[in-house]
Amino acid sequence: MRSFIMRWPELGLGVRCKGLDINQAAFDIFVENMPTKALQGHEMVGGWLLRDHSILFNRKPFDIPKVELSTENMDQAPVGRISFLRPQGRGAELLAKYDESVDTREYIPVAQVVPEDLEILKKAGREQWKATTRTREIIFVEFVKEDA
Amino acid sequence: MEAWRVLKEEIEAQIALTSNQPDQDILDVFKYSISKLGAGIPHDDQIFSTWFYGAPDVTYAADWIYFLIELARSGESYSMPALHKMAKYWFVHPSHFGEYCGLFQQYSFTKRIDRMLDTLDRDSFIELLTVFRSYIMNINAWIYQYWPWGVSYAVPRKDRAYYEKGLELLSQ
Amino acid sequence: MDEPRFIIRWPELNKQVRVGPIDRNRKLFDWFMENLPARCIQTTTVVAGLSVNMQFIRMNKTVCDWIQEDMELEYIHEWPCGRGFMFMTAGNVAHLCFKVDWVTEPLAYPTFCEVIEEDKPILKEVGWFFWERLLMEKETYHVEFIREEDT
Amino acid sequence: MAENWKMLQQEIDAASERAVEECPDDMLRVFEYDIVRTGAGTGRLMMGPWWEGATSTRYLGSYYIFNIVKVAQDMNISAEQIRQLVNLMLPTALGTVELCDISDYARFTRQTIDCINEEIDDREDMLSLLNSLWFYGSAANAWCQYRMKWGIGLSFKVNHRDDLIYMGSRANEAFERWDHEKKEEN
Repeated sequence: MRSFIMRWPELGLGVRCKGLDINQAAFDIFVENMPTKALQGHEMVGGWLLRDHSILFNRKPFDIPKVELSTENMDQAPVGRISFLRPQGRGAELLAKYDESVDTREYIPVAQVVPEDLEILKKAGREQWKATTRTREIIFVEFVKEDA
Repeated sequence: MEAWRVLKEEIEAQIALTSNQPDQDILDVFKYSISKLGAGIPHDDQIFSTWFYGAPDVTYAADWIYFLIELARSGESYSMPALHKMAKYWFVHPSHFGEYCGLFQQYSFTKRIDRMLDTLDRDSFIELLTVFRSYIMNINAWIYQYWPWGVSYAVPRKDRAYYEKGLELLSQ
Repeated sequence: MDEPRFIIRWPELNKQVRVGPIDRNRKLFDWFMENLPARCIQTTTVVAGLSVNMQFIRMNKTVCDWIQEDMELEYIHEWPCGRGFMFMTAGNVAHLCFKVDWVTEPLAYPTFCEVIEEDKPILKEVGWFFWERLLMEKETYHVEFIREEDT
Repeated sequence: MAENWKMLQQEIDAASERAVEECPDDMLRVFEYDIVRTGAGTGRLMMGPWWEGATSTRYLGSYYIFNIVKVAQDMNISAEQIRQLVNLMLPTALGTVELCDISDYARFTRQTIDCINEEIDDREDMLSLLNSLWFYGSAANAWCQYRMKWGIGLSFKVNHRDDLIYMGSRANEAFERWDHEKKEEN
């Protein structure tokens, strides 16, 4: 199963993310667009989720019809889940659940942080929360393929 | 080169810029509280209401364009004249307010898209709006970066115990 | 024969103003009159410059059959205080605003009526009163629309 | 089977009449008393439910339903197209309205979508129900706007030319930001 690395150079942190048995075509398109980078943000209503408001598909556009993508409510997803929101053409939003969430909205799961990196993910989440709500420090997230 | 392709390239350049840093409009309005056309000034000279109402025209413009692309891709159920008109209703008309709030770059792109809408066939409509959506999503990311979330550390969510204690304190 | 007018009344303040048609969009004025009396809550704008804002007025008798963009439009920052315009109006729901004081928003809207000169000071007084209440007290204030002939 | 959608419409219209008179509980709860029964508001910060709750309420009504009613009138779109627009556009904003505990408006919207999908085929009936929901949505939007804590804004003053000129002139006196933020931010 292919995987990628999600990392935050400003924080010196990174986690490994593996594909799922669903939405594999979406995972493949995301990996095909790597390396890619985005401004890291945070979810402000639904709970402890890292949120990238703008992920770009600069190499291969996202062309999977909405009806062919399975969805799940974020409050039902396991910690470590990586999900898309409204993927289409050149962009999507991306969320990473790093702790509890009450978010009953629908997202498109595409990857899962490996269990051994969940604590690192939570640390990144807490750092971003402080940046978003207090320090306004600018933190970027990078996604790079991880060759087997 | 066709006009829409020239515009698309200019939008691509702004996508590249805003993938790494906030653009001028974001810094002016959301970081440094500058009201360039007077938004908010008659209302006690404050910028908060401009943020509160100006920013969502960015956030939701990305959604409206997502919908318009989905409709354009859903075969012939919507003719091009119908899609052109819906584009005006859904994202062009609401965008005037965005310019007034200080998001000049986005609105200058919107006006140019509006002027060439009638010349766009299905593919160029989808391609141009797809790139424009990515630009708007970048701008939206920076708005969320500079939004004054912290102010509600002073106004957290409250529960029953909070109000019960309040009643107790009130009745002493 | 005098032009028909409607009254805007703020019952909780016991204040009212008289409103007549202007030289444009008479169709909107007649449609609005046709659907009176009506009632709504009173709020204000918060960005553009002060207007009193009546955001959901039920037009019970006849449906809106016009499109805002097709109407004659004016730039709000240029037209006189006391002039009224329709904003997001469709179906049986009217959204009405009246410019109260200095506005910086350079957008165009379909104007269709105006408070008579004599009553404009009342509009200014109540307009700023509602802005103050919006900042903290937030009591509920209603606004009523009645045809002058029915009073 | 009594048509559910007519009972739903009556319920929405009754709620609308009450909203003409006084502030619905949904808006009092979220915007006055800082209560969000869904637990939404990350880290208990109310700014998310306030801003995204008020915004999704406004856009659900004032851009989606309003524009659907408008294009139905202006472009004479079919019942099937109305159904397509409703299913494509409403759920997105509805999810946030619901999560922010603006519960009546969320329920009315969800039930309207269900009726349009499962019960109503007549175009005029669809528009009649959407009209009622649009009226209630306009009321909800007005109350969100009225109840939002605008007083906060009084502490966020606009920076005018003289402010910026002064600040620029004093830049060298300012304590430097933490080192790791020195990078390319212009």
